[in-house]
Amino acid sequence: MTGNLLDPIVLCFIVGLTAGLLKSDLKLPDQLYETLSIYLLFAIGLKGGVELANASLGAVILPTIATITLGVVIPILAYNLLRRLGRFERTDAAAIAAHYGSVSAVTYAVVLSFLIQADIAYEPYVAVLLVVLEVPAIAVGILIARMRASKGSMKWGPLLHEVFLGKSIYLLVGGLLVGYLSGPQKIESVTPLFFGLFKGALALFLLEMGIITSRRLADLKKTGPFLVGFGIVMPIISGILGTLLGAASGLSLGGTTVLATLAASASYIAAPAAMRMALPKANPTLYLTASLGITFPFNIIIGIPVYHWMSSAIHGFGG
Amino acid sequence: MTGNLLDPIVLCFIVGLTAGLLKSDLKLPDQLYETLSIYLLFAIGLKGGVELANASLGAVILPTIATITLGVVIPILAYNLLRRLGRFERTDAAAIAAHYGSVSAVTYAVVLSFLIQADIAYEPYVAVLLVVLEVPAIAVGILIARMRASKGSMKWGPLLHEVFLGKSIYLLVGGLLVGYLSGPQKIESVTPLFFGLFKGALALFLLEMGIITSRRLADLKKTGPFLVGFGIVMPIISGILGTLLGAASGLSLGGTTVLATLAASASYIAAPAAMRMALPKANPTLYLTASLGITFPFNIIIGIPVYHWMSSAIHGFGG
Amino acid sequence: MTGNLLDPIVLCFIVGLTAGLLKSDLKLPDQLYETLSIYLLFAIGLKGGVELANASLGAVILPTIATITLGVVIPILAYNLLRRLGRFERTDAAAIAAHYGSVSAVTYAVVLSFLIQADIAYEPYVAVLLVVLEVPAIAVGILIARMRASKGSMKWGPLLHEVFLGKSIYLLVGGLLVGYLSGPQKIESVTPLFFGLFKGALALFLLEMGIITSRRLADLKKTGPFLVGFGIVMPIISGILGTLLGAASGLSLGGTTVLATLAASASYIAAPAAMRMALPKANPTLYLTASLGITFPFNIIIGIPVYHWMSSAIHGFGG
Amino acid sequence: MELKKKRIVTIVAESILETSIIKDLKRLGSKGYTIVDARGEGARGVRSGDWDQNRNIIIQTICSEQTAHLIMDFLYDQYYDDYAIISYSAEIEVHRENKF
Amino acid sequence: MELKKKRIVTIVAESILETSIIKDLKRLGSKGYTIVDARGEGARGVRSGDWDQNRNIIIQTICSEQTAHLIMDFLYDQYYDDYAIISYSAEIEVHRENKF
Amino acid sequence: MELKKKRIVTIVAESILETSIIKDLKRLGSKGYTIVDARGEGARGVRSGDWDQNRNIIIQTICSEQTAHLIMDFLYDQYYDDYAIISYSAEIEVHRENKF
Ligand SMILES: Nc1ncnc2c1ncn2[C@@H]1O[C@H](COP(=O)(O)O)[C@@H](O)[C@H]1O
Ligand SMILES: Nc1ncnc2c1ncn2[C@@H]1O[C@H](COP(=O)(O)O)[C@@H](O)[C@H]1O
Ligand SMILES: Nc1ncnc2c1ncn2[C@@H]1O[C@H](COP(=O)(O)O)[C@@H](O)[C@H]1O
Ligand code: NA
Ligand code: NA
Ligand code: NA
Repeated sequence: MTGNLLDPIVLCFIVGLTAGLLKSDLKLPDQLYETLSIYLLFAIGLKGGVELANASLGAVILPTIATITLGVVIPILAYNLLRRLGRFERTDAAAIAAHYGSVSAVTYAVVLSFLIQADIAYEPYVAVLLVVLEVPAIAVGILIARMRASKGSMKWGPLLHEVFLGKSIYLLVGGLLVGYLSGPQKIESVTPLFFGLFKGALALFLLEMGIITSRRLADLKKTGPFLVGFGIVMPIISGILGTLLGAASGLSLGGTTVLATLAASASYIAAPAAMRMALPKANPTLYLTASLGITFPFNIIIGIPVYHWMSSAIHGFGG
Repeated sequence: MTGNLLDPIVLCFIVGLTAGLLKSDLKLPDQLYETLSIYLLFAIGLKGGVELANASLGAVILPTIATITLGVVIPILAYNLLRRLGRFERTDAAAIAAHYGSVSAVTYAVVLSFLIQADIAYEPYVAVLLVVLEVPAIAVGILIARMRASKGSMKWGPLLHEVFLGKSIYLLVGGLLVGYLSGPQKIESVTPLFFGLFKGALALFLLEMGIITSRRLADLKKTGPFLVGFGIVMPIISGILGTLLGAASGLSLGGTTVLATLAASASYIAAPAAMRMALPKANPTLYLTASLGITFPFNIIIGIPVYHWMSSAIHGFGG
Repeated sequence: MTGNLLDPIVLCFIVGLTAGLLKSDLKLPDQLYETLSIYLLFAIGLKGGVELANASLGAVILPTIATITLGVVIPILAYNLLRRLGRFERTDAAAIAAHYGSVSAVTYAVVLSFLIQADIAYEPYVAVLLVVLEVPAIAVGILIARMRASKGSMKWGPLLHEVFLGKSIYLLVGGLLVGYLSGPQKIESVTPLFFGLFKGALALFLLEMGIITSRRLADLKKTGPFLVGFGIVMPIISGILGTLLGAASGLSLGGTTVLATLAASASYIAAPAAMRMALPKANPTLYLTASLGITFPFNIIIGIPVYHWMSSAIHGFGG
Repeated sequence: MELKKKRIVTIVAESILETSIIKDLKRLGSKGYTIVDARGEGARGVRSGDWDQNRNIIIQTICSEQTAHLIMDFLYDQYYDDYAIISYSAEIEVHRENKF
Repeated sequence: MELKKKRIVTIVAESILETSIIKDLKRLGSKGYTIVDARGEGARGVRSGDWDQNRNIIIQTICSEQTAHLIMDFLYDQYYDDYAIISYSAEIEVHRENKF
Repeated sequence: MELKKKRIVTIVAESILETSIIKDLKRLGSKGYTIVDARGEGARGVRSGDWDQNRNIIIQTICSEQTAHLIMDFLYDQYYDDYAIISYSAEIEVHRENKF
């Protein structure tokens, strides 16, 4: 916990958060934000692709199934919580649910660096799980919202295009391919930029994320207390599901921690863009505040150590 | 070939190209594009300047003469092909010819990394040839277009200013000087940024170039089939000329490959800017599509291995 | 001297300066400028924070007092020179004085790299002196200008906010905290970006600063000869004061050189922003031209070696 | 040389609408447009442009009085309920009236 | 659908004034604004936007004739003497007249 | 305080023309200008602003009716044949009429 709190990337997030809360005029150039998020997504893919070389296809199957299951179960669960307990409108509930079913690549990057710091090994193909988990929940969310929605049937074409060719997934998959095809030798010439600087770039990005998060916190009064609770309870529930399915599908302690974190993380790139297109009536303030304002910081600061603890528990129990 | 195809920088170019062709919304921030191109030009100069320390002035003379010759012969050759076979208007033909006589610094960077990968040595002063080859063709192109052009005599002042003080040449020369004057010891403090990250930055830049290239491809229908053929045949011809003059002027296998690639490469920074100013009547769609849409990808993916093969042939033959 | 002149970062500054004077169209993207200045400020703080670990609180006290003294004495001195000899209006004189009392973080970065190059040791807490020296002079400058200024009493609130939460100080202090709390081990994961690339980034930034400086030189005719003299004499005087107080407060040769340089440097981030808010009637052309157009280049190229020489003299004398 | 009267329609909208609005403009008869990145504030809160989901763009198109009216009405029906968007129309003078 | 006449006030000013001008606009009754980064030149010299101290911004606000007049006059008194700033007002047509 | 009528000329052109258009404006009597980076589409195709050769800029200058006319005509003769460029003129109201 405190160990995690004293990690430079977490500290950078807090520095950014504080800057925003204190209304400092500190502001990263918007194109730097874009550059860093492109860099991080591509580098994550690249790293995953290189590691993939040492992965046996067979080993990937079970965890992938587990991951897809999470991608379908979590949004349905989230939707029902939001509707029944939270009394949210169908569209809003569905849109929020989609965010929690999908993933945050940055949270994934933070959990990996957490594991490396603690040097805990993880399966070489976890990046695949990241990619796999990004999409299904978005589809589920939209389907839920559309069920017996009077207003004309929707066009899936542009939406699928938006999702699969959107910045987020395209860069992850592109990176995976480049990394996999180049292989460990040839990739070396580009590693100083894409691997060597990775953690520093992550720190800088989290500084900016801190500022952005602080802005979202201002919207909390609009969104009400239930969403705050949901933003903390939901990732814990998803984290538990992720831990169980991770262990069940034979993932190591590290791999289980990663899957738990992926399950617990909420998307803030792919999902918001898709929801804005497919469910324009859903109020962005709700899903953005929940995902970015509450769940993201919760996972970075508290969640990850907790999911690691859960995984240790189940693995200690298992073995 | 496949070796080259599996190099991360080439793969990045293909990923970018595909993104564009699939109409992904992936788009690098425009200021990142500018930053990378400034960085690459300056780093290329810097590296050249440091290497220059180990070069003897005498050795540079012959290759320089060979290079200037290429800078004059290639545009004249290109012009006649475009006029006689392509039936292009004088101004358009002259403008396109200027691009093919001049050079692409990025293509130069790619051939160097190709040689380093294959660890083939090259002369320490090749960066000088890059600079030398950039200008003459631009002047030749303009002269051709202006010959007995009725409409008033042109102002060379602003144009020379534009060319010699334009971003491209100024950064290359500036880098050369800084690298040369600092020397191998003092430069070390800045090498992590300018040399260590170079290939990674090149990969990122090529990702963006891929996107830009894909846009140009859309213009192919406007420009017609001849230009497509020209964009592939012309670099091969120039590559052959470069190989011959390179070997003749006593360059090593590596140096010959570099000169051949320089000859084959078409400018897309200095030349377009100069043409837009000096020959406003020339249609930019033509020269940009040829240079960026066809010749650039051809050189990156296929050309460089071919020019290397040519040079090996002639050197095998020679010795 | 020539040694310093051949340092890549100084050469980069000169290349930028020349680009501007020759009216090259070279121009770094504005967001790159912002990114680099954010990066440099944060990295400076980070480095200082890590070094701080090895500092004993007791040792910091005397030098801090010396530094605050400089922050109060220098602006008063500068103000009187500008009023009595320069015949400047009260507000203009006060605003310029505030700039010379405050500091330039980039100049600080250059002197550190100068010392490292010459491998001269310096106290681990010099970054604290940088932060400490930034603020007082700004307050002093404003107080001087406000003394018996008829027009209503000013609001200090927003101003203090502007100064302490302004980009410059917030990033330095934020970096200090992150560096100090993470400590030497945990910080390692981010050092490739924040320490490894530091000097290269500094070189790139100085290239841009050279361009900006060249623009300011154009204003010299407006500002008149006195300000030129002041921009060179004032840093020398401050440098002497810094040397004396540095040695007196028991700083080493390196530490004294740093304090002398801090004293001699003129602010161009915190002070201009604060002056524009607090003393809108002060003419920015005057303080920006003096600080950026004259003193900054003077310190980078000539000043630092001179202050180092001064410090050596006094330490030679002392011991 | 004499100048001709035309209308310019200016749209400020969240950046995610860019491609779809451009399609609309072309379909409604606009022959061109100019886009600038922007930030702002309105009924839907502050859009400070510092990350993907809160960027605005300004789209301007010069067209005939009638096309301008079509565009204004279409945007009103299509986007006003669900998105952060405003638009307004103004009178301008140009050469080459047939170009627009 | 019928369009209603409103005014748009455009302010070009040095970027350091952003927060304070926004405060002013709200106080004077504007319900929103749009901002774009800019550069330029005028009586106070070239402001090329390449570093903190010489950036400009363009702030636009759509409002009633009367508010427009208030804003123009206020800016004149408050900033014109000391800062690089200009402002102008123009007529435009909008839907949703109550929004502005 | 009373507002005075002036004209604002807006030019959208490929960015390479920046320096030369600025020279023209000054020669024709404009006392200042404001520039914003832009992208767009028109008769000469899409100019998406993602690299050097396809950036646009928007240049605006406030001036007298007569200067506005001079500028519009000059641009027409000088650039319209060869470059991606449009320009238009509109009526605005300002304080400090002598400034413009
Ligand atoms: N009164 C106004 N004047 C100028 N721009 C406005 C105004 N109201 C809204 N906007 C712009 O339009 C965007 C969407 O407005 P809204 O839907 O009211 O949030 C805002 O983010 C502003 O950029
Ligand atoms: N005549 C003008 N037309 C358009 N913009 C102007 C004009 N005069 C000044 N500006 C803009 O307003 C800013 C401040 O003007 P000034 O206070 O005259 O220096 C300049 O930097 C320009 O961006
Ligand atoms: N009808 C229009 N409305 C707004 N902007 C336009 C229009 N037509 C052209 N433009 C802008 O002017 C630039 C040059 O136009 P063109 O010469 O027609 O390609 C385009 O890239 C657009 O940015
Ligand atoms: Na999730
Ligand atoms: Na060539
Ligand atoms: Na000082």
